Amino acid sequence: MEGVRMSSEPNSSLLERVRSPFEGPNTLGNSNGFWLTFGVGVVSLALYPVLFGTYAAGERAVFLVYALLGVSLCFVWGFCGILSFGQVAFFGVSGYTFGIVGLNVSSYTGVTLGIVAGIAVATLFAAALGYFMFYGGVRDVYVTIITLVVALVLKTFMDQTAGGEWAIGEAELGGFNGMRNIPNLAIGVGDVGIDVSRAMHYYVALAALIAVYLGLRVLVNGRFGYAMVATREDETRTEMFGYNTTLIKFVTFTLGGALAGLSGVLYVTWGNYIDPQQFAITAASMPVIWASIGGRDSIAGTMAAAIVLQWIELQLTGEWALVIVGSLLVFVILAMPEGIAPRLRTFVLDRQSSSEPATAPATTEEVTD
Amino acid sequence: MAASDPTVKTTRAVDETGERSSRILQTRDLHKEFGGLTATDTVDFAVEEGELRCLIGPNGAGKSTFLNLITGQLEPTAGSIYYDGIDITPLPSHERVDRGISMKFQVPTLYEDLTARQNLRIPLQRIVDADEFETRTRELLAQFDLLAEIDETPAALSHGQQQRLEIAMAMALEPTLMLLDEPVAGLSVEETAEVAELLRTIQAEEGVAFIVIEHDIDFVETIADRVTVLDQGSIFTEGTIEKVKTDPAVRRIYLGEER
Amino acid sequence: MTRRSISRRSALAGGVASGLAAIGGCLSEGGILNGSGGSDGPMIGVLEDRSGEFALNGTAKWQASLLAVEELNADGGVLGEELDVYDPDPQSDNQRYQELTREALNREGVDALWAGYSSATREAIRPIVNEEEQLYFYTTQYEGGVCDRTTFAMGATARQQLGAVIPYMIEEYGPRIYTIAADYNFGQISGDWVRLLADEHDAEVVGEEFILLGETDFGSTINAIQGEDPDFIASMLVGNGHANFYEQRADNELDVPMASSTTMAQGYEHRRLDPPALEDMYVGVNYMEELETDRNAAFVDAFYEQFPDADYLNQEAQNNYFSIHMWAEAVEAAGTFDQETVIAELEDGIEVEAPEGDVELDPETHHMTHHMRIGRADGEHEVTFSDEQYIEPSFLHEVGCNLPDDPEQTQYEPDEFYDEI
Amino acid sequence: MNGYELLNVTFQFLESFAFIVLATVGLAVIFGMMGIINLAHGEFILVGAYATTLSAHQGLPLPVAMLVGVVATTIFGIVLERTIIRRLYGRLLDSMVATFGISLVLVQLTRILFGNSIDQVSTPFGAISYGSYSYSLYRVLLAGAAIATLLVLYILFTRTAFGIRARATIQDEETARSMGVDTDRMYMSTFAIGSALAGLTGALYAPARASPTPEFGSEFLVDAFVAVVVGGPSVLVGTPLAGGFLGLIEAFFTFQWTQFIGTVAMLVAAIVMIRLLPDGFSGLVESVRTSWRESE
Repeated sequence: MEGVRMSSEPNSSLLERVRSPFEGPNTLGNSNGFWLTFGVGVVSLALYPVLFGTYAAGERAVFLVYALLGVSLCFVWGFCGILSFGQVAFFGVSGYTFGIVGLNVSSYTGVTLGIVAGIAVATLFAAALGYFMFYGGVRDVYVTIITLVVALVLKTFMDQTAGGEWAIGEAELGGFNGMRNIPNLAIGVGDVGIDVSRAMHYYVALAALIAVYLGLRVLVNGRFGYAMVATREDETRTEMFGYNTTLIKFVTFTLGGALAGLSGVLYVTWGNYIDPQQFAITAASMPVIWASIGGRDSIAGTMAAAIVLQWIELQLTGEWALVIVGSLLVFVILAMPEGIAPRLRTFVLDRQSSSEPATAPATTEEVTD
Repeated sequence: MAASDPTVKTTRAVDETGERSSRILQTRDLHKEFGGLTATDTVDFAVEEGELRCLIGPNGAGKSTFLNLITGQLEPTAGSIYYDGIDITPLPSHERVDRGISMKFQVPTLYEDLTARQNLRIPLQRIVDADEFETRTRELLAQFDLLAEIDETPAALSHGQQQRLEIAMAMALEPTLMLLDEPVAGLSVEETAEVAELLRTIQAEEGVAFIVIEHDIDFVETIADRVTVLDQGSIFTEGTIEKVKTDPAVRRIYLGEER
Repeated sequence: MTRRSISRRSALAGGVASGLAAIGGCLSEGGILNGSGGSDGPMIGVLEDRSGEFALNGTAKWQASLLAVEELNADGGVLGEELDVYDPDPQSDNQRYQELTREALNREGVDALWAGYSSATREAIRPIVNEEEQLYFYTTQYEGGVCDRTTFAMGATARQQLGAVIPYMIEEYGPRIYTIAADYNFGQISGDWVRLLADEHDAEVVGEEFILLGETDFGSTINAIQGEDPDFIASMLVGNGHANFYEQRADNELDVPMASSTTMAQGYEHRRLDPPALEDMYVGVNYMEELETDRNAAFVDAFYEQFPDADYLNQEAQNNYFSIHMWAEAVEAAGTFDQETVIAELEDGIEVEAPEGDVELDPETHHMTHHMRIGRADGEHEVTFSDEQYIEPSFLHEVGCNLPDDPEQTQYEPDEFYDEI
Repeated sequence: MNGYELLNVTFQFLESFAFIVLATVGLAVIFGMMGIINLAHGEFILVGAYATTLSAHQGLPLPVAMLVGVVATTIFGIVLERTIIRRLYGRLLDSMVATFGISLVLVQLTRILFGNSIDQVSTPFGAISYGSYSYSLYRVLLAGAAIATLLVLYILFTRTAFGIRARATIQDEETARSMGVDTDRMYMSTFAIGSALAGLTGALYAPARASPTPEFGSEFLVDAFVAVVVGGPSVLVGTPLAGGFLGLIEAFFTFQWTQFIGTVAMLVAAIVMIRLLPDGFSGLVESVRTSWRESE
């Protein structure tokens, strides 16, 4: 593992060895301080239901779910340079699929099947769209717009699926009114299983988020991650190192779709409801905004930005709320173009080099919220 | 120098006629048109194993187009490319790279955010296991005199160092044919001499064949086994540098225009 | 209690895994830091859109609700206590509605909830309302059919509105009807009602088009109507995009009269659009600001005194207003804010003096018997009313909805009960 | 299809064409010339529509009110360019986020300042009647306005010194600067033109739409994005071709089935077009053209 690690001095070998697969030049936080902050953040999030109660946790679970959606974009955009407005498409398709399966197959079997089906359909959809685009030579901003248009087509289509003729078995798509009475998250077969709602849903979402975060860190700092970053930086050059960049983009996009699908399942089981608004331009813009603000190549930054921005939006009420949120976006883009997390890192590094080795630099303070 | 490869090939002298059976690359009737305009005109071209060939010609002669056809970045309108006896015309770029063709672009294309070590990892991880990264990286950097810069990002390297790092990255794939597009453009006299020395050494010790596009005729003279002159998309003449240099027709189309 | 939790907390720092196990032990609904949650006195939740797509309809609903609360408090409160309002702006966003509804129910502990303009919103929050068995008032005129133990539908249903206006139009103009309606549950069910009513009155629907919400181009629709040349148009279009139909109808000089359940009384198109866009528009309503009664004049005055910059006092705003007063009366009668007791009190049958007239709650269906009028806009967009009828929510009776005896949480649709559709 | 129905579908095509072209030009100028995707484009249209409507309410004749709409939007665009947009040149994605933020602010500020809607100005000119059918004359004339706008742009960018400097700046900023072009000013002017065009769209549609609300601009957004991409980077070539192509698809499918099918068909056609022509119509035209000129 010599070649993977690069920064820190060789001191505590066990800790280093545990950390090393998660670290590398492709992720921002690679110091003890970062991991300490990360640990504090995770523990704070884990304590939230204890401190604020299961009801509050049940409500806030959606922040984590959307953070996961943000991460799915961060992965394809930040690490492979594919700006997709279509993450909500995979998110929504997965949500509807879960609803259709869950409403038709009763008992725990249905829900468990629904989880698998939701993620599978989202993944296949992303694969089909990715194949269509990348093997067809569509690139850059045109990928962005195709994905946006796909989301809008889904919105237009789902909006008109009202009425009995648009029922799939027991599940009515519901058109503009949306699909309702979608079952809670659960896992099991037949009558034997575990229900996951409220605080448990919160913990499942948190566990999914952390698992995805750590998994992606391993991935982006490994062979595939280097290939992704190389593709992002210079496609032709990377091709001339023998990489099939088309395949790399296709795989990345598909994986991103799968992650968005996972968050879609967690979303519909949170509100037991989904409507075509999830495909609309505003919804489609949200992940892009979280990733831009948090730092598009910082997974933790995107997560933090998603959580904090949703929290701010919920706190702000009254007619000036949207004005403040909008101004905040403009301000952040002008003041810190690369996003908050990279800026914080630069700030921390500067302080470290100017003063003596700092203890516990707060790389992603927002996580603790 | 780390000549770790046990199957080192030796350089072969090239005779005046240039006819040999051991061709690593051969094109047949290679033709490329953009719309109505011909960029590469039915070119038959061959490079021997371990040979260092220079491609010269005035601007717009079709040199870059020709290299792009070999790497697969462009698709030919007609004709075929044989590499190591196999028709590679239908293969995409990355599969040609897998067969041993490596390319260094004219404009520097290092990965800006990555250090020299990480830059090298991108080609290296394709052919060696993770536990060999460090050893191979150090070998290569030592070979290209960049070991001290192992943790530097490209921004901290001199122009010459950047060029050497790029060649090192192309070499990391252990190619049998290297394509270099103007490897010494913008380098100082000393740096140019270093690169020339480096190419000769690689050729001598690892038996790699080269196709080098270059305008600097002194550099060409130092390194080339043979020279091919392209003009208006087709081969104008071929031969040793002495022969080409003294050809009055070449002077007319190429050297005359150069100064 | 607090002390024990703190020691738990320090134990958690040791490791996430053991921490999660520990959390299981001290999870509670309220949490440690959350305090009691909610206000001390009585509180109602008013979630109405003041921004986004439905701001046009929601703003007045919110304003009229505040007016009702103000009046109650000025009058000594409810059960002698001052009434509080929880009223963040849901911004026409259903997900935000879900979050705010949970907030209102679980954190604020509201005693009654008024929320939502569109049916989509109602259906988004109804599962939450049902789960908590929350007393909920939905005040928009709607497609009808909701039979739900804790939900009270204050608006007129499609059956009540169309039942007033369609027979009138058949009588006035003739039997050939062309239906255009928004392409979602509301529009489709309203379309079904038009066909049922046409059938009952020996009329015929000669054309029917469902139009996507937000659509703004009606050139082809107008051509299609001209091709059929109907006696009148039944229009159940919704939202500001669809208001373009009326504008384009005038541009294209299409002068077929129109019957509607959605126009004017909600989005005050007769005020916003330039005449004669709505010439010969007949709408079945239970209330409009223009209603000329003394009781209404006083209501309108009070409203604009409180909100001088308000745009329009619409039908839904009136529904919010009278239903808050009605709820307060029920609480007074019950002598408690306890929701089950208040629901029982409401189900005992209650009558309230609304600006539209005295209206009565139908205990079995939780719907209102409304004074339905036909409002007609002339070439100058002046509105006149005729043909007042007092109409019951009959459809739910026909399907057998009887909530006091048989509590359920369903929405019935007419196509399940009538063969004619 | 009888003659009247043919007229119907023709008018529907003209209306679609006008809508797509007018929704797109402002966005396309800014995107094509400056590489900025202005997500607040709809709100620029909103400014034009509000300025037109409000000044018409003040008693100004409609053409003058429209002029006010265009001028107001232009000034608004210049102010925004000087304060915010100029810091985002060369940062395509950042500019998308920033303009999205601007769009949120503008919509809500409009609501705070002018309420949930303002009263409409009625559509002039009346209707053309044929058989049992009729069509709004103003809507048909909008197609003429769209073509006239494209012609003016064509002349501006190909026949004037400004246009030549602007195109030089777009092709190679460094060289243009070395040749004495004030590129900073060039960008400002281009942005001003894009804003003026958005203002014009708002002004033209203010009387053709139901009463303006703060969401007025969002109605134009989808068509504008789709057409910019199908059209490709060159405004002069791409926009009319995209407008024609998408308008034809929309009108045909709408006529044959319903407006919903028309909308979906248009969006699907756009996706397929991008797949077939990754650089849009202007990329196609460009590659045909360059193939005659150069190769390397």
